Amino acid sequence: MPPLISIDVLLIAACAWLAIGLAGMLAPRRLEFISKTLFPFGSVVSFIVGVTALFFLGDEPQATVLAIGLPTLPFHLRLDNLAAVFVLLLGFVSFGISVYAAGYFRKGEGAAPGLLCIEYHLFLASMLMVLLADDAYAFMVAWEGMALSSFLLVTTDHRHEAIRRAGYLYLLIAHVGAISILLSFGVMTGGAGDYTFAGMRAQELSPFWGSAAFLLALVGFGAKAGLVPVHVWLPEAHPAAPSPVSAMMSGIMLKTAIYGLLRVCFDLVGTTIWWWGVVAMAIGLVTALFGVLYSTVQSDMKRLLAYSSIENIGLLAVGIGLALLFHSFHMEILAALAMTAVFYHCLAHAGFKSLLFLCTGSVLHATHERSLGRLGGLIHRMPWVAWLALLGVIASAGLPPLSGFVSEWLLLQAFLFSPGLPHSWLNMIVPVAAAVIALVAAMAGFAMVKFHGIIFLGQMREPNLIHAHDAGPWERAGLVWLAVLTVLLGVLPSTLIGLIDGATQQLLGTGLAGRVAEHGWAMLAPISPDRASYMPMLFLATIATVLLLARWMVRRFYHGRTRRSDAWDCGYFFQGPRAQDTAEGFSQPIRRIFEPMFRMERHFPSIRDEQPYYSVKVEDHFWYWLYLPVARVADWVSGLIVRIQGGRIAIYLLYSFLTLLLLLLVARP
Amino acid sequence: MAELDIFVAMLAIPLVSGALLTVIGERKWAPNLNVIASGCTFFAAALLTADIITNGPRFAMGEQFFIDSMNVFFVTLTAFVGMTTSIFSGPYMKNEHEHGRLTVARLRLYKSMFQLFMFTMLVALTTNNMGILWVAMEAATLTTVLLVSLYRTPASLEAAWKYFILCGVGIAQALFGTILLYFAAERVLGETGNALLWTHLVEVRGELDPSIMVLSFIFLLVGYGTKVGLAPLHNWLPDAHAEGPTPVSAVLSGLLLNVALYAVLRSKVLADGAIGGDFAGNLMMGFGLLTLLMAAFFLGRQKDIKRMFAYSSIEHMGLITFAFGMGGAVANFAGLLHMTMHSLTKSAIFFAVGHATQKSGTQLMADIRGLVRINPVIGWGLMLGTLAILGMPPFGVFASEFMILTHAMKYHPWATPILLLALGVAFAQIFGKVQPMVFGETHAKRLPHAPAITPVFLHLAIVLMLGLWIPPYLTRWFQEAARMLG
Amino acid sequence: MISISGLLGQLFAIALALVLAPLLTGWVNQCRAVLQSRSAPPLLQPYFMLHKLFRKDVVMAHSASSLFRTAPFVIFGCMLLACAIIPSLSTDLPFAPAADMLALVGVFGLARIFISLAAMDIGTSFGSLGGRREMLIGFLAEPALLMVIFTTAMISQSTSVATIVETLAHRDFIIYPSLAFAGIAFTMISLAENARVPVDNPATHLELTMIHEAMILEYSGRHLALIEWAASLKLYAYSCLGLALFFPWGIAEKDNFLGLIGAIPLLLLKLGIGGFVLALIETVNAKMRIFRAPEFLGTAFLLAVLGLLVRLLLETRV
Amino acid sequence: MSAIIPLSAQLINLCASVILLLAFAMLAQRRVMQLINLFALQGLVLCLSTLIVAVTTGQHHLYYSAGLTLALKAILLPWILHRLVRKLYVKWDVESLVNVPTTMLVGVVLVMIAFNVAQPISLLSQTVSRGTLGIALAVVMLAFVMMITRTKAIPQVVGFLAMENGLFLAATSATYGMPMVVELGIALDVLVGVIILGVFFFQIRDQFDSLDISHMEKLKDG
Repeated sequence: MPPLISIDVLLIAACAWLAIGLAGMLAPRRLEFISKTLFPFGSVVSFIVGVTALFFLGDEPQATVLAIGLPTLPFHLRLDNLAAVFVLLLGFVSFGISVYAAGYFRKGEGAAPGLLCIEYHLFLASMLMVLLADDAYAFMVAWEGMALSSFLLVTTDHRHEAIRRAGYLYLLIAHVGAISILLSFGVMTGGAGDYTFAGMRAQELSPFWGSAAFLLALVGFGAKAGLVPVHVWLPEAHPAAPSPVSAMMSGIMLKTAIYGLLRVCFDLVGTTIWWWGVVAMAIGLVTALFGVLYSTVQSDMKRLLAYSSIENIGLLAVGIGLALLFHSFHMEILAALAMTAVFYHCLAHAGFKSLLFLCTGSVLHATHERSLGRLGGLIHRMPWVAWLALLGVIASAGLPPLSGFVSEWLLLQAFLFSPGLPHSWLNMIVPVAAAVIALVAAMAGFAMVKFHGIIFLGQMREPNLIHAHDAGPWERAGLVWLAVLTVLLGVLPSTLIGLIDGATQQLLGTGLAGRVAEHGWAMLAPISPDRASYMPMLFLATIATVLLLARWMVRRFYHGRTRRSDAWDCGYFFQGPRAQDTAEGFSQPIRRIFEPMFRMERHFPSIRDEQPYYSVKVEDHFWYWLYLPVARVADWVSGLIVRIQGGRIAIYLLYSFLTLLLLLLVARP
Repeated sequence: MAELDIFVAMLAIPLVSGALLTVIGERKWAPNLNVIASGCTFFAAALLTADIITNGPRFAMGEQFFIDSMNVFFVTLTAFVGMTTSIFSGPYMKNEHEHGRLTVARLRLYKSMFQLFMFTMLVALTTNNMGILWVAMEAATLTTVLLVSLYRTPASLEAAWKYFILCGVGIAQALFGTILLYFAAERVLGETGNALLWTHLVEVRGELDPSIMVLSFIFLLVGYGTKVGLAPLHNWLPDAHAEGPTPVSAVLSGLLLNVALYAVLRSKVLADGAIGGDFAGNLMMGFGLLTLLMAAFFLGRQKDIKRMFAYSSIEHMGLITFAFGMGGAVANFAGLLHMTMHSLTKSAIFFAVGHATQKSGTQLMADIRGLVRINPVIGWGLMLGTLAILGMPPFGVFASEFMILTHAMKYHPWATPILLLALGVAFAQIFGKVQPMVFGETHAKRLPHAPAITPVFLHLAIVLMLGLWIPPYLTRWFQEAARMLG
Repeated sequence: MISISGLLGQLFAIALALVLAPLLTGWVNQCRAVLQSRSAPPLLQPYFMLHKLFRKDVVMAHSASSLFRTAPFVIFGCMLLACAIIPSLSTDLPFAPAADMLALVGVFGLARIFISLAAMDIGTSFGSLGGRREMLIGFLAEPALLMVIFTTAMISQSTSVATIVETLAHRDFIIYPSLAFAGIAFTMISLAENARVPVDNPATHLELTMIHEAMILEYSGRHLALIEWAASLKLYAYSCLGLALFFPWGIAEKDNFLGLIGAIPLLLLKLGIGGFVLALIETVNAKMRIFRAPEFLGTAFLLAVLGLLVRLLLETRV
Repeated sequence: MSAIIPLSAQLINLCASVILLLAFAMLAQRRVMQLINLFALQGLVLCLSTLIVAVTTGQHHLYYSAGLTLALKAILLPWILHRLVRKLYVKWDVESLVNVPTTMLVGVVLVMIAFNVAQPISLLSQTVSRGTLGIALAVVMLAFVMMITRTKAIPQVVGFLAMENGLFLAATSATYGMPMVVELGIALDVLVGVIILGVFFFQIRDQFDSLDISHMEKLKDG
C-alpha cells in the first residue's frame, strides 16, 4: 500500500463530511445527536483538513484521477500550493464555524436538523472538491454542488417570501456565473477539446481568445464573489442564511471564487495582457467603494456585513488586478507583493468576517432581532460576544495590529512602488486607485464603528434586550478560535507569508519568502527594512505596556476611585434610549455626501402630520439600471413569443404547413 | 431460441395484458396486474438487453424486427419508465377515483390503453421496417389520444382534439416521407418487400437518390418532428401534457417524444448516407435551436405546472435535436445520454407534480405552495427533479449538457450563445416558479392514499449516479449506438 | 540589533513627548489668547489641569461598560506609540521599524475607533453624535493623510518614517512642487484631526457644533486626564510629523549624539513657530458648519492627490 | 421520355387529374354532405386508378390495395361520416375562415409549387404512373389547406382523410404501392382513427354543444 499522501487525506476528509451528512439523514430530527455529535465530528475533519494543508504547503503538487465522472473525462484531482492555501483557509475557518454551529442550531428553527446537517457538510465537501478539481467537469460539478448546497442552506427558513426571493436570486446568478465559467473553460481548451486543466495549460491562446477567457472568468467568478454589477444576490442571500452559513459563505465560499479567478488568470490562460489588470482593478475599485458605501447605510446587521464582504472582495480584485499588471510587465517582485496581499487578505477576511457573522448569530439568538434600530447595549449582557466582535471590527476596519491591516498594508505597499510601469497613463491611474483604497479602508472603519457601536454599546433600544444571554460554550469556543486566528494573522505576518509563499511562487515564479525570512518572525519587511517595515508584535507590546503601565501608575500615584451616576443630560430632561442615534441617523453624513450613489426613498415628517415619522429606504441603483430592464426585456420577448400559442388549431396547422412549404422551397443540401 | 422468446414475450406481455385489462379492468386487483405486466415487460427487456450485450444485434420474426445496441437501449428505458409509471399511477389513479374525477370504466380504459401504448412504442422501437415504424407511431398517437381525453372535460377534449389533428397531419407527412423513402429504396433494392427494411436500407444508403432523399427527409422530419415537439410544430404538446392525467404526461414526455426522435434519427442516418454533407444535420440543428429558444421564452408566461414542464420537455427535445444535428461520436453520445436523463428526470418530475397537484387540488402554480411542509418527500422530489432538469450538477442532465455545450463550443461556436441564453432563461423561469411551490407555507391536507414515492427517487437516484459515474458497459453501449448514428 | 544609545534616545524621545505635549497645547492656547486680545492662561495650565483631573474621582454613567473604562488607556497608548515612532529629535529610533507611515495612520485610526466607540457607549444623543462626526472627519482625513504620505514616500522610495526624513533632510535643495501641495493638505488634515478651528472648536461647549468635546462629555477624573493628555500628544505627534516631513533639517541622524543635543533647541523653536501659526490660523478663521467639513477635507484630499500626480508628472523624469 | 404516352398512363393521368379536381371541389364545397360525397368519389377514382395500374403492371398486391381503398375510403368511411352527421344533427353549412376564391387562388399556387417540387423526382421513377407524383403532392397540400380553413370538426376530418388519399395516390404513382403489411397497418390505423374520432364527436358535442372547433380555443398562452 502506498503511503497516505496529503491529497488522499483530503479526499477521505471530503468523504467523511459526506458520511457525516448522510448520518444526519438517518436521524433527521434528533437535534442532540446531530449538533453535539455530528457537527463536532465535522469540525474535527475540518481541523484535519487544515493541518494537512499546513503540512503540505511548499511541497510538490500531488495529482490523482478518480474513476468517476464522464467516461471521456474522469475526475482529475490535484493538490498544489495555490489550492493548499485555500484548503488551509477552508479547514481552519470551517473548524471554528463548525464548533460554533454545534451550539447554534436550535429546535424549531427552520428545517429539520438532519437536513441542515447534510446540506452543511455537502457544502463543505463541495468547497473542498472545488479546490482540488483539476478538470472542467469535476470543477463544475463541485462548483454547482457548492452553489446548490449553499442555496438550500440560505433558504433554510423558507417560510419568508424575502428569503425565498434571496435564494432564487442567488442560485440564478450563481448559475449564470457557472455558465460563464464553463464558457471560459471552453475557450481555454482552444478547440482541442481537452477539458483537463493540464490540457488547458498546454494551449497557447491568441490574445483575443485569451482575453475572452479572462473576461468570461471574471464575470463567472465575479458573480460568485460578488463583484459589481453581479453582486446583487450577496446582500440578500448572506443575511437570509443561518449565521454559521452566512459565515461560511462570506468567509470561505467567496474565496473559492477568488481561487478560481487566480487559477484561470495565472495558471490556465498562460498569457497575461496588461489591460486585464486594469479591468480587474477598475471593477475591484468600483466594487470596494460600492460595497463600503452601502455597508455604512444598512440598518440590518447582517446586510451591513454582507456589503462589507462585497467591499473586501473588491479589494481582493484590486490586488489581483495589480498582480496581473505587474506580471504582464514582468515585474515579478511587485507582482508577488500584490499576490501575497491577495492571499493574506483572503485568509484575514475569512477569519474576521466569519467571526463577525457568528457574532451576529449569537446576537440573533439572544434577541431575535436583526435590525440595528432595535438593538443596543448588549455589551452588558453578552460581554464575550461584544469583545470578540470588537476584535473582528478592528480587523475589518483594517487597523493594526490585527489581520486586516497586514493585507491592506501589503496592498498599499504594492501600490506605492508601482511607478516604473511603462505606461504613463497607468502611472497616473495607480495612485488614484490607491487613494480610493485609502478612502475605502477609512470608510470601512465608519461602517464597523456603526456595527459595533449600535449593537453592543449605548443603551438598550428595546426593553426586552435585558433578557439577552451570552453565547453558550460551543459558540464561545468557535468565536474564540476565529478571534485567535485573527490575532495570529495580525501579529505573525512574516511566518505566515513564508507559509503561503509556495503558492505565490507557483503562480509567479518568484516569492517573498526569502526576503521576508531575513528579518525574522517579528518583522515584516517584504522588500527591505529601509523601504517599509512593520512589527506588529512590538506594536502590540508597546500599546499593551503603556496601557498597563499607565493604569498602574495612575492607581499608584493617585487612586482608582469610581462612582456611578446618571449620564449628564445637557439640560434635557429626556435622555432615554430613544434619544440615541439610530442606525439611519448614524449614516446620515454618508448619505448626504454620497447622495448620487444611492437610490433613496425618503419620507420627511411635516409640521402638519398627525403622527410624524421619518423613513428612509436605500436601494441599489443596479436593480433599476441593469436587472429590471433585463427582466423587462425577457418578459417582453416572452410576450411576443407566446402569441404563437394562440389556441386556434387552424393557425397551428398553418405553422406546420408553412414550415413544410418553406423547407420544400428553400432547403437544399 | 430463447432470445426470440424473450423478445416475443416483451411485445406480447403488454399486448395481451392490454387486451385483458380491457375486459377485466374493473376488478380490484387490476392496478396490480398493470404493475405486474409492466414489471414483466421490463424484466423481459432487461433480459433482452443482457442478451444483446453479450451476443450482439439480432433479428426477430424474419427480418421484420431488429434489435441492435441503439434501440435496445431505448427499449430498456421505455420498459423501465413504463414500469415506474405504472407503479406511480396506482395510488394516483385511486386518488383521482376518490375525488370523483374518474369512473371505474375510465380507469379500465386507462389501464388497457396504457399497456397498448407501451406495446406500440416497443414495436416502434424494435421494428426493422420503416413502414411499420410509421404504423406504430400512428397507433401510439391513437392510444394516447384516448389517454389524454380521459377526463372528458372540455379542456381535455380540446387538448386531445388538437393532439389528434396536429399529430395526425404531422404523421401523414411522415407517411409521405416514408413513401418517398420507399421510392428511393426500390430503385436500388428492387421491388422486394425488403425495400423498407432498415437493415437493408443502411447497407445501400449511399446509393439512394439524393434528390428524393432530400424531399423524403424533409417530410419525415416535419412529420415525426411534430411528434417530437419541434417548434413551430409543437403546439399540441403543452395542451396534451397539461390536460391528460399526470402518468400520461410522464410517459408522453419521457417516452413518446423519445420514440418520435428515435424515428427521426433512423431517418437521419439514411439521409446522411444518401445526401452526404450536413444537410440533415443542419436542418436538425436549426430546428433544435429554434425549439430551444422558443420554449425557453414560453416558460415565462406559464401558470399551469404541467404545462410549464411540457415546455421544458420541448426545450430539452430542442437541445437533443441540436446535439444529434451536430453529429459525430461525442455529440451523439451526449444526445443519447441526454435523452436518457431527460426521460428519467422528467417522468420523475411529473410523478412529483402529480402528487403535488392532487394535494393542492389545482394545477395552477400560484395556488400550490409549501409542498415540503405537507409532504417533504414529494416537495424535495420536485425540487431535486427541477434542479436536475435545469442542469444542476451533480445530476446527469448536467453531464450531457456539458458534453453538448463543449462539443458545440468546439465545432459550432456561434450556437453557444443561443444555447446558453436559452438555458439561462429556462433556469430563471422554471426555478422561479418551482421554488415558491416547494417552499413556503401551505394549508393543503393529506391525501387518502399515500403517494408512491419510490419511482421519483429511483429515477433521481439513477440520474444522480449517471451524473457522477457512468458504468463502463453503459458507456460502451452508448458509444456503439452513437457510432451507428454516424 | 538595538543599540543602547538608540534605546536611550527612544526613551528620551518618549519622555520628551510626554512632557512637551501639554506644553505645546498651553503654548497654542496662550498664543491664541494673545492674538485674540484676551488675557492668556498660564503656559503650564494644561499640567495643572492634568494633575487636578488625576486626583479627582471618576464619575461614570450607569450605562458605561468595560469598553468605556478601557478606551482612555488604549487611546493614550496609541498616541504615545505614534510619538515614539515619529522622529522629533533623531531618526535613530529602535521603535521606528515597528510601524511605517501606513501603520502610523493605522495607529491614529485605532485611537479614533476607540474614542468613537467609547463615545457611543453611554448611549446619550451627544455621545453618538460626536462619535458619528468623528468617524466622518476620520474617514475623510485618513485617505488624505495617506496621500500626503504617498507623495513623500515616492520621493524617498520608502514608507519608513526614518528613511523619509533622512532622505528629505539630506537631499540637495530641489524645489518639490508636490511637497507644497502635500504640505497644504497636511496642514488642513492636522487642523481637522486635532479638533481645531475651522473644523471643530476645542474650546466650545455648544452642543450642536462640537465634535471632540461631544465625545468626551461623559469622561471625568483620570480617564478625562488621559484623554486630554492623549489629545495633546496627538497635536504634538502631528506637529512633529509635519516638521519632520516638510522641515526636516536639524533632526539628528544615527549615532550622532552631538546632533541630538543640537536638535532639542531646534525642535523647541520649530514647535514654537508651529504653535503660533496654528493659533494664527485658528484666529483668522471662523468655525465652519459641520457639513462644510467634508468639503474642507475633500479639498485636502484632492490637494494631496494632486500633489501625488504632480510628483509623477513633473518630478519623476528629473 | 418517349413521345407516345401509353394508354394506361393516359388513363392514370386522367384519374389523377380528376382526383385533383375533386380536391379543388372539396376546397370550394360549402355543404357537409356534399363534401363527404366528394370524398367518397375521390376514393372511388383513387381505387380506379390503382386498379388501372394493377392491370397494367400485373402487380398482385395492388388488387388488394384497390379493394381496400374501395372498401375503406369509398364505402366504409363515407358511410360512417354520413351516419355521424345525421346522428349529430350537424348544421349543413360549412363555414370557412377564408373566403372560397382566395382559397382557390392559394390552391393554384400550391399546385404549381407541388408540381415543381415533384418534377425532378418523378423523372426518376420507372412506373407508368410517375407523372402523378406531383398531383399527389398537390392533393396533400390542398387537403392541408382545407384543414386549415375549415372551422368545423367534420370537414376538418374529411380534409385529413383526403390527405390520406393523396398519400395513397403518391404511393401507387411512385412505387406501385407500399409493401402489403404496411398498407394493412395504415388502413387499420385510419379506420381506428376514424372510429375514435366518431366517439370524439359525440363527446365534443356533449361538452361544447356544437362541433364548431372555434369553441376549442381555450388552451392557449398568447
